[in-house]
Amino acid sequence: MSSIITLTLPGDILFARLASQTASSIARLLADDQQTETESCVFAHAFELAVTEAFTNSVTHAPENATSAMVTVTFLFEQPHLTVSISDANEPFTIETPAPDIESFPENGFGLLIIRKLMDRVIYRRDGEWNILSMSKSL
Amino acid sequence: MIITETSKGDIAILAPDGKLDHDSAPEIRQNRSIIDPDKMVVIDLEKVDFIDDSGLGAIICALRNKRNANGVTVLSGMNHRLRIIFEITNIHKLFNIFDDVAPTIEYLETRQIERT
Amino acid sequence: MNKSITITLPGEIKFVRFASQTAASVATLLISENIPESEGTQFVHDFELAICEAFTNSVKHAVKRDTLQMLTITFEFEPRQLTVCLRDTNGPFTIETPTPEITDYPPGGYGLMIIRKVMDGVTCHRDGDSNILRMSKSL
Amino acid sequence: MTITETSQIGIAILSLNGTLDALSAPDFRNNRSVIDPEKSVVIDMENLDFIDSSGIGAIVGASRQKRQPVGGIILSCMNDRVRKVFEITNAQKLFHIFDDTIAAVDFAATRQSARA
Amino acid sequence: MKTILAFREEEYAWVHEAFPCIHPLLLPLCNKPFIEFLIDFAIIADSSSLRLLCDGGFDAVERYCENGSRWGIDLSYGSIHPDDTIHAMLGKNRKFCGEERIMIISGFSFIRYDKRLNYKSLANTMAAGEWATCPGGRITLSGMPGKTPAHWVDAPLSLMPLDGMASYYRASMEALESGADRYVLPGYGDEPGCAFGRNVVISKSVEIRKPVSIGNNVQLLADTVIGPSAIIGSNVIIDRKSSVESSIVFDNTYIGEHLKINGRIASGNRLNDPKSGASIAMEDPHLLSGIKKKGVLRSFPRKFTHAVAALVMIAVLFIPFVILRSLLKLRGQWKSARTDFLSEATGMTMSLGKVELSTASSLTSIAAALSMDRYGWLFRVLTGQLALIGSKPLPAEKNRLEITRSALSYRPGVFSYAEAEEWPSSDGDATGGDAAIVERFHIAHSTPLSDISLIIKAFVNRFQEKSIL
Repeated sequence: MSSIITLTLPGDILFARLASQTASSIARLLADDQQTETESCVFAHAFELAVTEAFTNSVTHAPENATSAMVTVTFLFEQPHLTVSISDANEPFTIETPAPDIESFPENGFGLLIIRKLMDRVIYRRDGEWNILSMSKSL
Repeated sequence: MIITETSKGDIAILAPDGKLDHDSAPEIRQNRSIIDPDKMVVIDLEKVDFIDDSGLGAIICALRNKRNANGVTVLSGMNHRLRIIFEITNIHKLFNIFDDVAPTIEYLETRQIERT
Repeated sequence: MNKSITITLPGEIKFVRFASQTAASVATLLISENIPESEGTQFVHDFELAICEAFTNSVKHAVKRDTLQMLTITFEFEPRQLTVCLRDTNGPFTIETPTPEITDYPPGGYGLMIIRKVMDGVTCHRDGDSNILRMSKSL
Repeated sequence: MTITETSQIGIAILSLNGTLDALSAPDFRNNRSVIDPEKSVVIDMENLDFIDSSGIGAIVGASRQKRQPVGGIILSCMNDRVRKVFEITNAQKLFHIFDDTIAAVDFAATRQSARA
Repeated sequence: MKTILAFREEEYAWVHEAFPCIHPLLLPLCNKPFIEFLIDFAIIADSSSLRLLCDGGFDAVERYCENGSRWGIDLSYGSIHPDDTIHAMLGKNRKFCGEERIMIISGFSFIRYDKRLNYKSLANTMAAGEWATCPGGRITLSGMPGKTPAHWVDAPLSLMPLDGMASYYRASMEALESGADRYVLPGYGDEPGCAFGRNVVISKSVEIRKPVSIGNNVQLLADTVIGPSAIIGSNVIIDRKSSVESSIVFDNTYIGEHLKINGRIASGNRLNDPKSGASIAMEDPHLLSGIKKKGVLRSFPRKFTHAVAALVMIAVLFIPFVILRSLLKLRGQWKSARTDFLSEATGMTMSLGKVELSTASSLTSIAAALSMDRYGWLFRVLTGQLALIGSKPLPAEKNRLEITRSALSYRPGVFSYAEAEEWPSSDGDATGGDAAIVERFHIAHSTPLSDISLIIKAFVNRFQEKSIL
């Protein structure tokens, strides 16, 4: 049984918390019956953090005057994988950025690193003028 | 997110409570003890249940503000979730991390005696 | 800042809590400091209840078909007002259902009555083969 | 929603914890004590933080199956938020509502012995 | 000590017919809602927490009283059955009562007390049982009394049932006449027997005869006589040469010219005679007066002056309009959406471009100060669809259509009389809210010439209000 949930938000940092909360409650809702409490907590936290990072990146990299740019967060659940994809209309980017060099006390740039480590699979693709970052993890 | 600040001797102990993300990170960055390059600071993360890229950035900027390594910023009381994030990003290499505030204070007090 | 958020999700009763909690967290975004605390919480509670009733009605009245019905919830922000619309593909219905007498308490009958009570303005119109239930409340 | 059931002097006490809506209403409806028409039931709503019309419908439906309609189901410890939804639907007219579970149980017991 | 206030819906069912849109427990007695008199008495009798019980719903009462913090007490709510005895009520509220002594005030009745007397020791030491009764109302004390005091002090206490318009009228007059020394009454007055609210405008040649209580936002125009024994609510206008004596005027009521109100209760458009219970409804839902027929609104001189004034404004504001509009459009801050408004012909609507100046910036506040967002509407004055000054245009929604049918004097305008008067602009629509009162009054009275001065005043007010943004 597969279910799809899509969430379209304005690209504004105000909505980061809403996006990550939605991700966490969907992850917990869909995973509920097959997991122990701690497993479903870890599963939900992974999506909460992954969506926060991806959404914040979309917002911070949005061009200056794009006040009305929208970000779409889509959840696709096909037992046992949950895939969340974030799409925005920013410039293309790559996810192969090297992990920040810790000695230089980097103050940002951990986002993609965290996503790659927390999620089983992370795919970036360009569809027309849309970036689509798909991240999936299985129960 | 609310930060309760206490001090022991001239060591400042910051205890943020809640989520350390884009909204709350500035509160850490603009905190007086974090900015003061000579102030010894302990950040007690026990009540932090969520940290993201901007939260990590705020903590690293605390370290960056210190004049030299021994203006040490030390972390304590991290829960399991945070520990994974620190390990993923290798940030744990930059900090002295204790599982409780008390041992952290002792460690700092010994460092203080060495320095003076 | 008039912005909007859209969520599309399957019309399954399993998502009723998720939909209500999302409505509550969207409503919380409007609560700024200068709004008295009790009024703020009441505003959030009213939206949680209104969406819960609307979502439940849409799921309950769904025509039994093999393919699952998708529901769309849209939130429209104005400075001191939030409007939420629920679009479903059920048969037409009117919101002027008579208030049921308490003694013969029909299971569905009370939903719309509650929505009309907790929301300022409630309208419903047909758009093609779907209903759009529009509820708004100001602070 | 979770239901913890205890009983005192022959009266069943169901404490509801969480939300009572269309999703959780079936667990309440299929509870043994709720279904048994002879059994007086006190519903302790202290930890019930959300109810909607399906939840109220479930409770009203249950009370209608009791042989003694008004005394069959007695409610206690309703918070303001739940009370307001009862008032919107006028359902509070169908129940005796107590602010203390023990008092509700005593009331149910006296009604039951009076009837027996 | 704690207090329980218990009511049954059928006790105050009569209020629903007499004063439809007021919750009976909030019925104004003198210048305070009924429930506050009971709360005051409970506090005077040493209660710090109160519980309101009723077999119906509370909604408006709960929005008004909330958790009682306004009186520094802890107020909670509960529900009872109509046939519950006092004993049953105490059982249903065992956690609230605990072991304390409880005063139970039941029934819809007015308490005659005197705040200077010591009810506190009496309440704590009297034996359990009835303290005061009247048909349909009772004050009962339960639980163990405290130790009896050295000397016994008596404090008279009696109840008066509120079972209809007549008893309500008597109770209000009693509360007014005994005034602030017996009851806790709001409003300030330089002398006893006179209580005024905020923003009360009294024209010259107005005569006020004590005892009088006047609410907020009240205008008493030339040669009116108020009192003796007059209770005036809030948002009320008493027009020229009218007199109000031993009468009650409810909130949001407009008393027209040359009207003698004596021994009556006036609310909205209904004039009630408390003694006989008769009630006359005026034609317009808001006017207790003979308003001139609507024709006067469309008279040629008025339309002509409005058109000329509109032409002047179009010419004067043309250059700033063109510059500001194009600048704001470039920066995406000028959004215009066609919105349907109610037109003057009842039941019809017209579509106007409603301009939204979105983000607040210096440029948008200048544009708003010069009323640029209404520049497009000036042309509608030339075509006669809009007046230059009239009522605030109402967005057309389903339930609004009936309003224009009943309200004779809805004349949508570019500016509204309420803006000219700088009246507190609750965005109340034509039916409620005080702005409607001002609009009604000016539509009934203004001449083409007075319109011109009001247009300028409205424009200037809007200029000041917007430019301080």
